[in-house]
Amino acid sequence: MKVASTPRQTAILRDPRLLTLLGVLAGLILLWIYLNTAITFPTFVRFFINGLVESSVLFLMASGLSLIFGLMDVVNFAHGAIFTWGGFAFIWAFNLFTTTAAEAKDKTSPLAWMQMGLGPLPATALALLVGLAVGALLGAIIEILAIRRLYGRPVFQILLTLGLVLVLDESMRLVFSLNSPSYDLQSSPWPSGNFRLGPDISVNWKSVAIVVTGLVVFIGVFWLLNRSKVGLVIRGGVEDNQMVQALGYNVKRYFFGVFALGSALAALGGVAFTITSNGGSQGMGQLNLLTAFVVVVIGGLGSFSGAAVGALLVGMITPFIGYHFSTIADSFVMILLVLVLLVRPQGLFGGKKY
Amino acid sequence: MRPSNPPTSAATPSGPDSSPGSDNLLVVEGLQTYIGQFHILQGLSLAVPRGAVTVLLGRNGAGKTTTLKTITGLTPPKEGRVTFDGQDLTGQATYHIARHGIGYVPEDRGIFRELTVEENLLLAARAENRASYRRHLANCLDLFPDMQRFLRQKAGTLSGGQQQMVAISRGLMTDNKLLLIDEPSKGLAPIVIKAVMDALQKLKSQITILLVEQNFTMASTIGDYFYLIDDGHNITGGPMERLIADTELTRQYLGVGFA
Amino acid sequence: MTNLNVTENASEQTFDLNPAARQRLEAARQTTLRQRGPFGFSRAGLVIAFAALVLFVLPLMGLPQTNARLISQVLVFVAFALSYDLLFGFTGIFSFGHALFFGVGAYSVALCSLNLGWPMWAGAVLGVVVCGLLGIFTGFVSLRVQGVFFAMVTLAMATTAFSLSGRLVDITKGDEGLSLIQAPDAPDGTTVYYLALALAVVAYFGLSRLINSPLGRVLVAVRENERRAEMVGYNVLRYKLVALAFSSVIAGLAGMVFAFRNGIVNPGLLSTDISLLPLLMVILGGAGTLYGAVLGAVVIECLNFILSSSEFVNNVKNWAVVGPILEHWLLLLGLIYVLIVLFLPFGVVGTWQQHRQRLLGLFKKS
Amino acid sequence: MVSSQYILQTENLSRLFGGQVAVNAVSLGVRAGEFKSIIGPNGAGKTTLFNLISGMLPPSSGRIIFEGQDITRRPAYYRSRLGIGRSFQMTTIFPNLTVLENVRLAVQSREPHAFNFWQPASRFGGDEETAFAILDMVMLGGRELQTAQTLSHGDKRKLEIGILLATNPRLLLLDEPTAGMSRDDVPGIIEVVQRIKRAGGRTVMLVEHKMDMVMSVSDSVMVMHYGELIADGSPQEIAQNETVQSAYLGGYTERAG
Repeated sequence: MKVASTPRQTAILRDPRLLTLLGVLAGLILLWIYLNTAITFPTFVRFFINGLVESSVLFLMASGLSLIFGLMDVVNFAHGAIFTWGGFAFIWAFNLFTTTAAEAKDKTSPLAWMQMGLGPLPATALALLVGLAVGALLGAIIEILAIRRLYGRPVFQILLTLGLVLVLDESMRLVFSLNSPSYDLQSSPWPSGNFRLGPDISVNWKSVAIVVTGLVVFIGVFWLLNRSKVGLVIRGGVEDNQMVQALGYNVKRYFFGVFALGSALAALGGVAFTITSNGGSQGMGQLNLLTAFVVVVIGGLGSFSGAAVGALLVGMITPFIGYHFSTIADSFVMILLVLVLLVRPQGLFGGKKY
Repeated sequence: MRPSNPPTSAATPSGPDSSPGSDNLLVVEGLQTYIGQFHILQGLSLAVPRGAVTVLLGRNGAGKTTTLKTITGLTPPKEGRVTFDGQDLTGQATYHIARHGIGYVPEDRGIFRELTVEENLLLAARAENRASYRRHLANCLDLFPDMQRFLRQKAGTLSGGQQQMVAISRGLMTDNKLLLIDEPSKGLAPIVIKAVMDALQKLKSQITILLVEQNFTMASTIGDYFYLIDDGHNITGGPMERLIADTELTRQYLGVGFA
Repeated sequence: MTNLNVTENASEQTFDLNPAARQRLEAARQTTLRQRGPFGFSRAGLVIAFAALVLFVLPLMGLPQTNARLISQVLVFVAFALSYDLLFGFTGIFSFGHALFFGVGAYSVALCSLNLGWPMWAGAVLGVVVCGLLGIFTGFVSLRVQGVFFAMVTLAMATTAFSLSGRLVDITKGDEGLSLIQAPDAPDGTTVYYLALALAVVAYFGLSRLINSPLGRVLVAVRENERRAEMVGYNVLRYKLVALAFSSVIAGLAGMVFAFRNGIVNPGLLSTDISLLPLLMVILGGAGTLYGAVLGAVVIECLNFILSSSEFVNNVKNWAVVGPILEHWLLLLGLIYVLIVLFLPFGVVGTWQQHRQRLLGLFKKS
Repeated sequence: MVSSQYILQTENLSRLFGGQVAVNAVSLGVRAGEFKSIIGPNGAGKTTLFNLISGMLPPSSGRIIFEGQDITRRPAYYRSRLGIGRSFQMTTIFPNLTVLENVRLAVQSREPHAFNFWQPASRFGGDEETAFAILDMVMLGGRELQTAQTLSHGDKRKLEIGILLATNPRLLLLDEPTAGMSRDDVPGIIEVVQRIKRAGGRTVMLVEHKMDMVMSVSDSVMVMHYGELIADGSPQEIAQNETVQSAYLGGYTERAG
């Protein structure tokens, strides 16, 4: 069977992801030259690191959204609520784990076993797991009870998940019995040391941890999507659901897994956010959700690496643009969204899946 | 691989009421299928003998594609029965049906355009081990030596003929007993159609095939048995020689002419 | 081969109505007439008119101020929900930033009177114009994208207005808000009460006229099947813009009256919560029915007002079982809402309408 | 080659999807008042051709001329107003409105009062009368007050044709009106199409696979294959055309052995 084949055309320089990365770097250098008249080099580095941390938190939130909204086309407004739940569950568990049994007020509580009086680092690690589990569980429940009936019906998804926001936000107050909507992590012995990167530049260990987490998640999910069999089924299922079933896979179960994973990532974002801002607030989820939507849309629906680049772009806006135009920094993100949707609705890497 | 037994005369599908129970791999009885409000299959029955190529013929909109989709469970029937290898598959989920050993090559090929050819095949191989994957891949490459050249290319960048090779290969990556192929000639240039036909000829010795085809030349060349369907029910069926001899029938139901 | 005897006028629309068809047409017209009550009101319209009459005489019989304030708040949100229903329920436009118009209406009055020293009515007139234009502008910008993305763009625009109103401290006094010193209010609050009543009544009857007009029917057609409406020859974008303009003007007016009622205009009027409210109300009551929107607004606002008032919360705390539930009534509301979306997508009124025939049949049998 | 006896002409009309040619340099002319059918095997490009003519898709190259006016770049609603009406393979109606309202809205689209937002629509009684007459013509008389989505599939098709007629098109594009219809519903549709033909005054283009219907109702038949126009003539000529037969029966004429 002789059929002319098209030549392989994978010239690496034509890859839009790489081009955009280069563009971002070039833009930053230009920005630095411009700002150099206004800010010193150490300030620039500080801004840059702040931007990286912001980008990482955004990316964690947006990565879940990218899987659920970008890949599976499910609009989940409750994503922000899961983000908040994750953050609050983390703080709640952290406080429990760091309490010693002796300090505990109520010794008969069924959660008494959690009061192990752990040090800050192991407590953080365990609490992180709790946060992730809570996120995944919420995602699973939402998928089974609601989303499952609504695949392919975006308007109903929005309507329904908006209602879920009410339910989740209100039930969170019930579960964590919060009188004041914020916790303070600083009162707990969190590892808050700095290390010096050079003269006048010191970096917070927390920031390093957040950025590393972001990178690990990016690599992990990228590997899962692109190199594993599960990723293969999901990518195939997104493109042609019926065909994957005809090949013998129970696509529903895979999609369920993706939804739970995406929700766990949202919770992870919430954890990261509470760590960077030393506490949580009721509104943090909704606030970040819109920005995360912007990130996903800018990056391009369905493009996971696009979400990473989008997070980097938007994350850098706050410290840099905010320095000069503090009044419109958050409006700028919205203007960016409108512009992107109008000029390039498919986003930077839109149409290119995963 | 299975020896290609010539089916016994009892297995010969002889019309709308073919008798199941003989050496038929797949028997379909009285299918009524709706898609939304569209009443597509209106009492369709057929039998696919083991080790042969059975061709479904009929005009556009006659219900050929829906027949295949009903067998795979993608459009479950409202009434009727699908029996495969002695097991009742009616109403089962698509992925269950596929695991019984039915491969499906849909119309327009249904390849995953964003995946590479290798990934397409890997996905089709399901959870089988490495050795079995290599064995099946070798078999496919034997059938389509050309495929070696574009294994790592994205399937979406392939030509129609190449995509067809991938689509058929996907059905051969597991030990399927039956391959449902929907209009492999659609949208292909005549010379490519010839190539697909040659490949299907080679395949005949390996697997039972139920083929949907509008191209009568192609159907008559590789088919052993035929079913002629119109308006979602069968008009007639039998050995292919009978249809080739009956030019009146082909003109009326496949060509252009007055009823 | 071909019949070419086509005259120039052959394509003129000439359909003769045969006698049988004419009879059916007349019968159909009679039925429609009979469904309307006295003065051409529909049954729902009669109920609304009666309610409005009661509300009109209520202050004359001495209405406590708290109740007057509650009722005027409810009426403001009735108008707001109605304006949203025109978009969502009738035209099928899924906006997620309706607070934009509500807040901009309120801010235009406040800014004009405080910063420019204009009289209230002049600010209100300007506010109407601004809201109308803003509605059309929003449409021009965001109607180029569909569905979810449209919702996102409108959300982004409302959020931008929200954050600007908080940040532009020199003009808006930021989160502190602008006080309307000369708000048109008699000591007992009746002026605002009557303003709100007038707005709600005008919105209801104005919109029900609009819905039954040729233009309104086209809007419904756009909701039902946009592509078909386009193929029939309607310029869908233009009709959507008209719907947006009407809707934003009514929403802006509601915002103004709300500002008068509260005596203060702050960024909270532009928040996502305000955008969410009319959606909740319309879904609860039933999208695409005006009285559904009214019902949803009345139920949610009354509950909100009663359940979040401090006296009530303090009283209820000690109740067994019911107490904790009522304390978290938003949770309950959310659950009810979710169940409605899942199982009664046409809202309470819509579902009632669908099943009315069957239910009435049941009653008659027994 | 602009000739006034053609109501519709296309010149080298092409449409590509990705790299594939769906419609390949089609030049056709439809005479005013003619009933012309388009047939061809699966994937021949018939629906794409309709999409190009009705404005649902922009062409990759070529021109479309309707009554002497170049409409190649005109939007769909504009073409509808010019007098090109089209039905879809998947029925598209306004599901939650009454049958009468479906047609009345289409009648109204041609009236200057369509933008009136104050007077009740029922004041413009002429719209209703026309709608009733049209519903009679498409054999839906007596169902005027039923909700459109409760109609049977066949009746929905008739309603769609009624909506089309209400926009008073001079050129009617019917895309497989009998597709997916149960056998009992087909004669009704054929009768409606026959009535339109008998009423005269309209040019009709029909895509259809039911050969007996095509052959009995058409003045002329056009055959498409691989996106190209391969034959155009009277039903008899087409039935006897060997190229057409082989196009239907197989991609190439000699049998492979």
